[in-house]
Amino acid sequence: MQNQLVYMDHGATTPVRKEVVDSMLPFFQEQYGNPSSLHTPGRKVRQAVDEAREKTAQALGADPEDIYFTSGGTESNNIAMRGTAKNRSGGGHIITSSIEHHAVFDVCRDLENEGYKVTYLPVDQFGRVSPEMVRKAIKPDTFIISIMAANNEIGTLQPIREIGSLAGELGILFHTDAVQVVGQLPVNVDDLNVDFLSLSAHKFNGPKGIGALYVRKGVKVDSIYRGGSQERKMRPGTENVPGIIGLSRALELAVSDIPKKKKRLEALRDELIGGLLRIDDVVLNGHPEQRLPGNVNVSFKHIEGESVLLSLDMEGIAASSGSACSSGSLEPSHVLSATGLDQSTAHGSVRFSLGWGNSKEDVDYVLQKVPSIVERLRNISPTYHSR
Amino acid sequence: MQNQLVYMDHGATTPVRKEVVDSMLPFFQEQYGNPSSLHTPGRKVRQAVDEAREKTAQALGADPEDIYFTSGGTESNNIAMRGTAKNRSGGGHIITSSIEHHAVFDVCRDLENEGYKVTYLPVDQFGRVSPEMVRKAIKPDTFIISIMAANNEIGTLQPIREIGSLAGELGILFHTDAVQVVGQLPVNVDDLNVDFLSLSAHKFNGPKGIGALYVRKGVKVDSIYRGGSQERKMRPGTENVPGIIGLSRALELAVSDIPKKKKRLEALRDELIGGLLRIDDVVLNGHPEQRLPGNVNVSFKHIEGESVLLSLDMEGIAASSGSACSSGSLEPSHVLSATGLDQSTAHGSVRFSLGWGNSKEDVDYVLQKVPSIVERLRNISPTYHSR
Amino acid sequence: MYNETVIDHFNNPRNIGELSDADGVGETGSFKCGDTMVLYIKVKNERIEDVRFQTYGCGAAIASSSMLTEMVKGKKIDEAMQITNQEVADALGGLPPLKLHCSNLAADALHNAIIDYRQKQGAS
Amino acid sequence: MYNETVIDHFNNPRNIGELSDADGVGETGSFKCGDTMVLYIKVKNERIEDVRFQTYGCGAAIASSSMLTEMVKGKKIDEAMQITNQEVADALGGLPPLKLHCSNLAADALHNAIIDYRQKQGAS
Ligand SMILES: Cc1ncc(COP(=O)(O)O)c(C=O)c1O
Ligand SMILES: Cc1ncc(COP(=O)(O)O)c(C=O)c1O
Repeated sequence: MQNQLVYMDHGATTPVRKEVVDSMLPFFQEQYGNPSSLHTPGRKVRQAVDEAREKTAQALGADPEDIYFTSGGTESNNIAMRGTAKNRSGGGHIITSSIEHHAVFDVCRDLENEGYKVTYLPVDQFGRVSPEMVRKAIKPDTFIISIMAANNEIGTLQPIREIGSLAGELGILFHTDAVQVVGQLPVNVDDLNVDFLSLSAHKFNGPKGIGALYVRKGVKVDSIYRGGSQERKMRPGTENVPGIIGLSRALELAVSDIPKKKKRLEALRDELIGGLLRIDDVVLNGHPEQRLPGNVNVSFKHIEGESVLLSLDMEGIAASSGSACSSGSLEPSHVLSATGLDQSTAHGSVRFSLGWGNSKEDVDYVLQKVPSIVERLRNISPTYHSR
Repeated sequence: MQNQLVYMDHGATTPVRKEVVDSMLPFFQEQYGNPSSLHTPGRKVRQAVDEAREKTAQALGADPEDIYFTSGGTESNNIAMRGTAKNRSGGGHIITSSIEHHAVFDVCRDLENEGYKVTYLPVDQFGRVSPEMVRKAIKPDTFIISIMAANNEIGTLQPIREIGSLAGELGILFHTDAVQVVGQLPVNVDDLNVDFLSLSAHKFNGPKGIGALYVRKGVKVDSIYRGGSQERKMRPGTENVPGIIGLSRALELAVSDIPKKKKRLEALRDELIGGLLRIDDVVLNGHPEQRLPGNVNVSFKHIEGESVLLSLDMEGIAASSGSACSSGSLEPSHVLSATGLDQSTAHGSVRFSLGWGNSKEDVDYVLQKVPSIVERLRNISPTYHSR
Repeated sequence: MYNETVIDHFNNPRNIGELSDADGVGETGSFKCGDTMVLYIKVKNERIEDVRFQTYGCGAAIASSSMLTEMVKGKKIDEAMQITNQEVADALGGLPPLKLHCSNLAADALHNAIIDYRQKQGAS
Repeated sequence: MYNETVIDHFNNPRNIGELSDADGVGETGSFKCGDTMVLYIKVKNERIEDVRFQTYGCGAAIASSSMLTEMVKGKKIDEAMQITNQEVADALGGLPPLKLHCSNLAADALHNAIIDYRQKQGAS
């Protein structure tokens, strides 16, 4: 055990930037009013929330009134999918991919049980959905398409713009789970032609427990629960004011950093990928180029991901195997299976997700430690020996 | 306009205590790991979340595994009501009161539209539900009773223990929206015999955007949205870690302060009520004794609540008229109407809700300012003159 | 929420009270939010020579009433009859959207007062 | 998640490798999580004289295998046959609940190795 921490799990969550914490602090003890209140302390907070909404909208090229703050990416995805479905009596058809996050995937499964039809589009070996496949899947009663902007495990970027223009052409609603992309790559809702876009602050150095859903003006979506009239009844409940302020500040900072951050992370990413692939029997998961700037996902054959993580952890390296959210599950990742990876290679997958804080030294350190970890575990493994 | 702020809107929200903010701070920039992650930084955070769950459970006399963290009181209420209903195919009967918060009331309305039957029990002039009425309303297919522990507008406390033992006797689930009570009065889930209990941190000097739902072991409730396996799938989405830590710390502090705080607030409350009732044509709303320690709700006849609030605000006094959450609405409060108050008196209701920070000087200041405000507005009012 | 003009009219409403010798009295109200306004006018040579109001209602209602009285004092009744609630809101520099519907009814009270005056004239 | 004993056995697994002259070889695996274990035993006078393992799997799987080899070395095979996966987990000071099902299969591999040994004996 040692103390140095090389955190390479930014796909799971990120540290909150100091500027973001600073922006939130006044809203705990000083500006604590309820934005729904009529009095001055309440109205001041309302104004701050309005400004945060404007900032958030601006970062996405959206109108402030099209932004709804939620408790995170999961809730945003649920509102977009279930809220849209609820508004249609008598079922209909949904198109999504086979590699969505559970917050989309599992809602679709539920909707199937409730009588909706769902097409789960396959992906190619790199995890890409093809716009052509989307087009072919469309039925007369298709009412929504939901394709994630980038996959959280393997980092593959999807052709959202192409799918968006297809959806627009045919008048079908289009949702993208952009939780992994917002703050990492430029996002413009008009450019992508999306009707819904989900994001979560803790993925771009903002606080946990706050997210947003963009809903294009005129698009009807029902809330998934009831209460007061906050967020125009789309998302009732007293607003998480410090969270909203933090989200907007984090987004503003992240977006303005994109030009330099993207280049830097891509360089670190490619160096890490290159180094890892120099080890025997290691394969890259996801797309070689169309991938998130900070995402590295490889499979170490003959060994199992968790044991690698554990060994990395003991060297002070924080990484993950598949989605952090499903790490409680024992099933092999549905994402890796969808790319056609055999089950045992899928079990050996490890994700290193780089972020703002990572340096070249971090990459070097990881590349120094990984080979001996892999060797040690392979020495214990029966499948390595029986080759 | 003046600068002094006398904040008497603690029923809407409260300032976060310094100790609570301090407890949250390490979880932004230092202990930022995702509690679902396998690595050390993640596991440390998981441990902190576990401890917070224990603290929260302890404050309610509950088992830690029966506590689910949510995004607030609204979501807790929605999970309890809709999550229970979802689990019953083929409808059934719900008993609730006519003075519930919209986060219970509006879910019941939805469920009615979906084929469930709902009885909205009347209340007496003080806003009390009678256990006898509950008993009479029970039908063979009644599966849940939901009665709030105290009303947010008029502060009336309900006979929860009596209703709980009734529900227990008959094997019917019992939910209480205790958002206004937790941290103000002692709450023990076994003593009250509740199966579900909702709370929201920002009502007891904790942060906004975090709440909890107690669910008695063995009681089946479905989640209202889908995603990862957080909170045992009851409430998926990356945990709002700083919020959870803040909630548990705020609850711990609030509960330990109850003995002295309750007495203090009751004394201030009664002094304020007494002083306000000395003005002509002022009536107390809610119950004279069975009310929240900090709740004062009066109607100033012949004048309208908002104009009083506005005038108070200009003297630096923050109060509210009805529920802050519904202040965007123009309808007279459903709570006051349910107590049988005539509409025009209902329109003149003002709530002063006292909290930890309020002093005798605050009460004196309010009592010094209110009479002239009322007089001024009555002088403009046609109904006052036409008496 | 309210701008400074609204707050000023709410805090220092002009022309409040009754006119015991009014030539016309008009009333209006919103059932929904309970607001009620009574407007008293004194007419001379078809001009509104004096005007008073009493209002039960929120800040917007009181400010609208006050602003209206300022707008009509000295105006010909024919012209006064043309004033709309929207013009009152505009003169106040705008009102919150929610308040436009129910609290901004002063022009209606005025029109009723003018009608009352006309009826009384016709009757006499 | 894992206690110190587990981590120790994961980090410094005892008795890893193959036994080229094994008297019995047992294999087991979890279809669900993909874990696989192979156990080799050398038997003398009905006692397990030597034991080796190879494991593909998570930390719990590796640690369970390692712990099991320590538990059975020198034991009579009849006694060894009685060892349960639960006893292995207990010897490790406990495993996370999720890991009890699929990663804690070393005793099964041992039983299979003993059965293999018995069969070979019967055959010879
Ligand atoms: C692609 C994707 N969608 C949705 C989510 C859910 O976001 P949150 O956990 O903030 O609710 C995540 C993160 O876990 C994600 O990576
Ligand atoms: C009685 C009651 N229930 C539920 C709520 C909703 O809580 P929150 O706004 O934190 O979701 C409130 C507060 O507004 C309340 O007073």
